[in-house]
Amino acid sequence: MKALLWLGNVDRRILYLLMGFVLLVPLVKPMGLPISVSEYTENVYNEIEKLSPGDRVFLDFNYTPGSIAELQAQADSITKHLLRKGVKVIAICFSPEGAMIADDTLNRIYGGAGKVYGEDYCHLGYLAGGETAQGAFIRDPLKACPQDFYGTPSSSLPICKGLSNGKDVQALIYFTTGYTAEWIRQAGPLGVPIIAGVITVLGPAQEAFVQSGQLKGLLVGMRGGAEYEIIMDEPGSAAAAMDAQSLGHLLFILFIIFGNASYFIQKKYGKKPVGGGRSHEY
Amino acid sequence: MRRELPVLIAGLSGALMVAEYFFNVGILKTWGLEMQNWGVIIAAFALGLAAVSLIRIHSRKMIERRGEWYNSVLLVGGMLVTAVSGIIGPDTAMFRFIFEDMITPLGSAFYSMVAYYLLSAAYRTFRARSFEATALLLSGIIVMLGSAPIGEVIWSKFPVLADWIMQFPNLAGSRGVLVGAAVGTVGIGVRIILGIDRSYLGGSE
Amino acid sequence: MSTDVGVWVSALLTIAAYSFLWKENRFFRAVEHLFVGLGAGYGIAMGYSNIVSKAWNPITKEGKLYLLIPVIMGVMLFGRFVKSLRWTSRFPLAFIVGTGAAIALRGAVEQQFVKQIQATMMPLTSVGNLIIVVGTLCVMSYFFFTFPKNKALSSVSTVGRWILMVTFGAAFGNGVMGRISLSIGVLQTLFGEWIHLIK
Amino acid sequence: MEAGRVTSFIAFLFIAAAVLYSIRVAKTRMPSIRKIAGLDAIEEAVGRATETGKPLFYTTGTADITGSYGANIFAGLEILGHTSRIVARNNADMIVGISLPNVYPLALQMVEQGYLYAGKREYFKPDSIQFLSSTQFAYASGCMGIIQREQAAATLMMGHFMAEAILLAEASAQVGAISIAGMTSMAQLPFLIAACDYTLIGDELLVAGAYLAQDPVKMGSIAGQDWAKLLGFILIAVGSVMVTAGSAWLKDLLSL
Repeated sequence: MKALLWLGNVDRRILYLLMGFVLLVPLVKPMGLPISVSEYTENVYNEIEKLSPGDRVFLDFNYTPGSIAELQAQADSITKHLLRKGVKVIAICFSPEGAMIADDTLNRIYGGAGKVYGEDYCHLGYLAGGETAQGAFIRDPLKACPQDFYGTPSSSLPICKGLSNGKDVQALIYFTTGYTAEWIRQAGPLGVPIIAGVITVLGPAQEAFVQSGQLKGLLVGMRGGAEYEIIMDEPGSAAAAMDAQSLGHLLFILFIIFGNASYFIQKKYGKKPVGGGRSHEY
Repeated sequence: MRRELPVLIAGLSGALMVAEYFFNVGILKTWGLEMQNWGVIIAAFALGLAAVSLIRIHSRKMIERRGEWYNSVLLVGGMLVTAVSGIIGPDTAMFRFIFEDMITPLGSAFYSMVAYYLLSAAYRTFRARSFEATALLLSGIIVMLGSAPIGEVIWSKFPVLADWIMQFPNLAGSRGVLVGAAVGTVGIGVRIILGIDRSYLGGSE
Repeated sequence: MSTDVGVWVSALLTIAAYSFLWKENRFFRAVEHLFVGLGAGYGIAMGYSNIVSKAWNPITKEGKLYLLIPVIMGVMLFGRFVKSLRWTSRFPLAFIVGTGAAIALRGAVEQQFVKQIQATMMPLTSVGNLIIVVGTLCVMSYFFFTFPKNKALSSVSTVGRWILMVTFGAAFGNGVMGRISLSIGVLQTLFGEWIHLIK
Repeated sequence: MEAGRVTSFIAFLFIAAAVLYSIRVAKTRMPSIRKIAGLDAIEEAVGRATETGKPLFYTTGTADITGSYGANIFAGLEILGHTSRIVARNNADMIVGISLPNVYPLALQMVEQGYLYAGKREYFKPDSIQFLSSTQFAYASGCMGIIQREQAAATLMMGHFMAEAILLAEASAQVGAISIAGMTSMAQLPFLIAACDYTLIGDELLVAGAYLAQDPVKMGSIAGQDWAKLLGFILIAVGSVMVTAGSAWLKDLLSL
């Protein structure tokens, strides 16, 4: 009983240490819990399977280095999948930091596989202006981005030939920490198939667009990345992190239970409970 | 004129963007697209605003040797080195080093700290004290167990249950908010274009 | 232990940032200032390349002189730093606010209002559809603010509030996973690349 | 007319007309609003600050007035004006933390006016409004420092917040402060609902601001938007019933 009350009032620093420890152990010594692939991830996979060699897609890297852990596995796996399919990739960014991340991802995966820059893939760099810029880009990509990331005129790149608006590509795929409806508002009217990879917090709010068909596919957070690694049969960092995710979640749930147990005991014995919003009784 | 002209600019540019969207008129389309490109150019200039205000604040601190002035040196120095190496070209070794070994780890570290605070916040405050709080708590825990692989090991139906919450009640909730937000966006837009609401333009006075 | 300078730099910066979890301290403040500076510098570099490709080159090489208008407006933004010129920054601001509001508005009507309403018109033949349709209506009614109070509206909007709570719960659960992902990423870098503990 | 945008255009006209008409009506007769729980809690929070002799901490978050969250910041400032009036009336203390240069002068003006209305102009201290930093985590650590050093009796967060939201809420829980939050971001609201005592959800924030400021333009707009939402409500209800009965006529009509 006393122990339970104590468990309701653990110092936050002990919690922090516990969490660091709980996350680290399975990273060092993996448990290998099975990861099932959700229907959503399969839908994205099937959507990309529909593309044919020579098709073009836009890849938008709208995230900062702070969210690499959430989105890089998604971006890597999808890029690898596009490479396998022989699809041509045109990268674009609407967050400044995304430009360097896109550069690294494409050079590593497309460049690493011996694909030719300008022919099989290109990087149009960062475009300032948020949603206004997205709208300008999808309506006339080459006018919006007269030069690529390295300063070459984009109209001179063979991959951009005949690219007059968003309808000339077969899909728009974006990875984001911040968009909620921006691409749907700007690219939706053109009818380009849109696939989104979002950080986990944004997942629930996207359901409305999946059900309505405005999004053709949705990947959510690190788990989405891990599932895509599994479906591609190339387990990577995200799949390796899933054990740590499991233990981390258990820690959260355990301490929520501790907190509630001590809350109800205190309430039963007429003490003023510790913690809990809206419990400030006078 | 200093007050009226900005209202007129906001109104005209906004009205043009709305008109070109709904009506299939060539000249409107051409101008609409041009306006969007102008927006990008102006936004690129705006990226320098933060830098100028930072330099103003921190050069004063450095000159007066006020407070932790050495931090200001770090800030302004870091800014100049990054800007110059980036302007020379995104391929320079210096720029790559700054991005990969400084900006990336610092960004990740700052954002990831939120996880620790979230744990202590959940622990302190996530209590089943009312019907509503219990609904939030239960749906939260089910979704947690549904998305971490361990949940599936504990009970194979957790992912199914979590998916159900996401695809039905959560969808209804998100959609209700989304439609309301759309109406709000139109409301603000109409107020700005017609010049009824000028508070947005008064910020720099 | 790694022998790479870059890895050491990033590890030490990470530790300095994390020290905040224990207590606010001078190392934290130092890296925080550094981060602000690097971010702003990065922004300048990217903005510069945008200006060169979208304004400077077209004006000087293609003679598109009308692009001087947005350039001048861009420069006027900086008027806010000079007291007597402060009014000039209102013009470009007005342009940004006007176009931005309109671009969001027109997309919102079609994609967020009409399309979402259309997608909610579902046959009420399954429990799931019933929850979506009735649930959406209840949540919408929670955000009616000015209609006269009556029993029906208030009970419907109470149900709407419950549904919102389930929605927020789902986002909370998801949020936990997202935030844990970020800290796993940091641990992978620290203990994988710096101290070779993770294989 | 662009193909496929006829319905959207009609919807746009309807919403615009409803908003404009309601603004006109509001100029002569202000619409009344439904009860918003968090609003009454402000009195409670100030009461706590008065009883304990510790300050109330107020902040509007990390968005600028010119961006897409501008409306939220204005609402936060309007509620700040109202709060400072109650604070002045009760002789309580208040500290305001600001993250953006554009917001700072507005906050100063709001609080001064609040003291003026309460007839306590001489008690107004400009130093109690502090500019912290326009960078997210520098601002957050600044706020957390104030909350903990001053042992705030109550924390009010009204405006727009990102990842720092949970940091502030947690800091105020640690010192046992009453916390009231208001914002529209769906991604951060869940954490605030869990961690704060009262939360204004979504548009409630905007409505509260307009109501407290008695601004006819904003109040009228809110009333007009209600009519637009009602249109959506009716369309969904009728459309679903028709689809159930086997007629997709209305649903298809929206594709025009």
